[in-house]
Amino acid sequence: MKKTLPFILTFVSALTITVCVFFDLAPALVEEIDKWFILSGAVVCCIGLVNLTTVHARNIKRRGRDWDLSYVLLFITFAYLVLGIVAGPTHPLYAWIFDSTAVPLGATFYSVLSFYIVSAAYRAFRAKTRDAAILLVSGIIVLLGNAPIGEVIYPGFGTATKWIMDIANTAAMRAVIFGATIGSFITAIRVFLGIDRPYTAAGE
Amino acid sequence: MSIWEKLSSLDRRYYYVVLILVVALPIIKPWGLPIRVGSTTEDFWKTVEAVPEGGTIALAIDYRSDCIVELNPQVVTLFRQAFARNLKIIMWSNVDEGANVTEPITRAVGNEMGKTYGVDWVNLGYKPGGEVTMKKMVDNFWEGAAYVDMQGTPLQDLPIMQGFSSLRDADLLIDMMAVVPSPAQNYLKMVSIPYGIPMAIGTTAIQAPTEMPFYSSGQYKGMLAGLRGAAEYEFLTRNPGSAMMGMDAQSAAHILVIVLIALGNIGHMMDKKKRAGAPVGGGSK
Amino acid sequence: MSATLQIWLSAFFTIAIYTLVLYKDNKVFRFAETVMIGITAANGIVVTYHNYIRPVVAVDIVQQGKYLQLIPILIGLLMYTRFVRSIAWVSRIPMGFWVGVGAAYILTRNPGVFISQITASFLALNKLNNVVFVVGVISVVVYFYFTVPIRSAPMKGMTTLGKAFLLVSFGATFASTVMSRISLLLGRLQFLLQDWLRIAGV
Amino acid sequence: MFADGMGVDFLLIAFLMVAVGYALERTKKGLAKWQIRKIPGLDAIEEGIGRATEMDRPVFYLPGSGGFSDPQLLASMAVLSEVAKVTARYDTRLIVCVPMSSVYPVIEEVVRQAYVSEGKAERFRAEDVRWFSDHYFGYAIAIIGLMFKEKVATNIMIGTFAFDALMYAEAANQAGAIQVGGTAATTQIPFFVAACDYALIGEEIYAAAAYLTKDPVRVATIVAEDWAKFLVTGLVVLGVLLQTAGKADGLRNFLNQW
Repeated sequence: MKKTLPFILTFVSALTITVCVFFDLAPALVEEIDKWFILSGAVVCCIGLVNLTTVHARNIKRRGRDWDLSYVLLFITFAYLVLGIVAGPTHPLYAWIFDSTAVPLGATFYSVLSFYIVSAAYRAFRAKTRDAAILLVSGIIVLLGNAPIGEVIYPGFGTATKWIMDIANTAAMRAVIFGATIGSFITAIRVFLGIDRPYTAAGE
Repeated sequence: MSIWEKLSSLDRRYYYVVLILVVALPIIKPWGLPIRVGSTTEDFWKTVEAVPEGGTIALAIDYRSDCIVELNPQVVTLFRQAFARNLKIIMWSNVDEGANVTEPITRAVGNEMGKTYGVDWVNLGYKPGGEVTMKKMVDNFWEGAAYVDMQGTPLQDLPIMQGFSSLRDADLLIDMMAVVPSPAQNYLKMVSIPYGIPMAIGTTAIQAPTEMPFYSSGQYKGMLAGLRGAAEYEFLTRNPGSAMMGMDAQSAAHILVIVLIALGNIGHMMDKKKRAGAPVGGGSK
Repeated sequence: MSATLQIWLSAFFTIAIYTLVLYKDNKVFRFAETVMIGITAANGIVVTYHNYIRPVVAVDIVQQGKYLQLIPILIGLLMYTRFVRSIAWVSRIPMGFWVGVGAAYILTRNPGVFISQITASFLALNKLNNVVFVVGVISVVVYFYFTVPIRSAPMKGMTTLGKAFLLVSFGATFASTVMSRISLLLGRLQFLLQDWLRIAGV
Repeated sequence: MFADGMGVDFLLIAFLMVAVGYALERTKKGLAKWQIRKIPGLDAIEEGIGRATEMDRPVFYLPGSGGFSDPQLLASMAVLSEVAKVTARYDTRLIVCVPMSSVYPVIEEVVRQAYVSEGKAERFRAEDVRWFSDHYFGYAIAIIGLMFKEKVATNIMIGTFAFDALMYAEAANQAGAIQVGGTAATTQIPFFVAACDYALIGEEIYAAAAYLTKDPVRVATIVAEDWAKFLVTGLVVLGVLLQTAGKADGLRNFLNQW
């Protein structure tokens, strides 16, 4: 029951859609399954919140690292949630808070990586192997070709970059896409046939 | 200790300060280097130009606040190009933050160009469900969009939505995206290939190489790649903005990275030469 | 006033994140991170509720009386059983359904993309670039053959070539990633210098 | 019979289903002698552990940030199991840094089992399987700190990596470690190639897991995937030849439209 019921659902939904789409049968049935998929997925939107709340409530109770910030987190999350549910996502105050916090924070967060790139450029990106050497040469050409200054120094950088992007990169990436797509087919088949049951990790 | 080793053991913050200076100086005082427009951007521009006057662009916003620097100028310039030609834009987001981050910037362009929300453009907000929702938007757009725009206005009250019942009614589908797995490839798979809807994309520099095969095969009619793509697009539409102004700083930072890679490798080779005579083993790199 | 406050708040959060690298891991950074996690977690629910769940319930179920739509809502709600250990297995039911639908669309819709990429590679060998391109595609595919031993000369040649194409391509990705990260920093410095400190031309 | 243009799509999937079924049947019964070729980076792992033993410094293993539904994590766990067996044999200290708390207990069990199977259960140190924080930068920075503190000699990273790939690779390099990195995340492979001594590229990590475990499902998957790759190669070669002769339209239309 615990393992079979979910698999039956997997098998039935996969089989129905696969057969209907391939043989153009019962489009209304497929559309209904689509709707169920979207709607059932949408109501899961609070799962992250439940998770976050349990983790941080536990942290507060145990006086773990940054437990004071756990209080802050729970307060901000629930206060903003209530505001949003009551007023809606386009309410001026709601939007103002979003634009003053989430936007600058999100935009800044990964820009930190540019610092790591600069120190790694000197200390880690070494042509220790022939492979690394090829990669770095190609990388430097593209770096020059993609910045306006590269073409000011030597117009050939633009042409070389275009060649690398359009020919070498596209050829290699297309082959990588072939491999990845084949991988996705085989994984889907394994799920379909019940060889893989990715959901069994839940609730073990 | 050689100069190379000294450089290598420097506190990493010295590198960081240099980076900040190198990027900040051209922002304060730009050099005004010329920008050459690449074919991916030109094709994007041409594809939008080819939409008949009064036509509709369906625009999926699939990025979060972490990529606004690269994607926002692309969206803003698209709005300018489309509005200048009286095209309509119906946009929504398959990523939860997408609608939030584009709402203020698109409204600013709309107001500035004297366009009316609900008539010339609409923001339908976040529509969950990923690729299945994409398919739903072909089968029944209103159902896929849950019958309302971002503010909760029913679609029947929005003039722009009248007669738009499927993505097939759009003249062009554009995906502005910066998440993994690629929503653009999902639009290709669920919408563009099966129903023959023409499609173009805007993305970050990071994702451009992986999307290239689909541009090369003609399945993406055009592609904006990163801040450089945005700058080229601003240049083509004669709307200089943050992307064009950033290009000099981008150049400066690239030169810095290249110089550091070169120095690092020279130092590495020098050290190796010096050690070539010494007994093998034990030496750390 | 509110615009000015917004700029100052944004500047504060931007600098707070940079203290991580310019100073070290610290409480101000972690506070900023906390704010981001809280706001984005709440926003995810708010937009899903207002832009999807509420209107679908209002139109489909209340207005049009499609009560069958209550079933998917219930199926989705079963996911929350994972927080109760004794009935956590129930959460596999919705997962089983989603996995099935996902697999079905991979099997039915990915072949279209796959085949169109194959036919896009049918290039006439009448231009040098076409020859290079075709050799590139094939040699990289061959590089990822795992059941063919690399003993014969043609296999050795193809895999070496395939690896070289991959490396050149990764060079492009490397550069693109560097570009993207630099652009992000650039965007934040533009904000700090132009909008906040106003020391750069706008 | 078929929906518009779905005939070839159906045949492709039918071919793959048969291929998977057949390959699995043969491997399970032990009938087939399919050899998965050795992945070069794997030799480097053993070499690296040997070096750590000589230097009396620890080996780091990072399984990436994937969850249980991530095939890269599953492949990484297979490699980790082998790595742990070798460190158990050599009595070398192995430090495993797990980014996600949900994955932590399973990873710990993988390492423990490996030590038990080598008859070295008493050498297993539970405190060396570490978890720091579920926050992105939080765990990345903690791991970097630990690499310097423990003077990592060999750093092995296999699995899903994002922005953090670069941070570990730089730190371990700075600490003087030999590094082996492997991931299927296309945007991060370049950083592993540029900063590591050996890199496993893309699908090589799955092949490595199949090679190490000899698990029938894994092996059969690799075999069936290879057959599909043969098919792709054949079609591309055929199409290119026809196109060069100016006669590819028939094949192209058949594949795209039938």
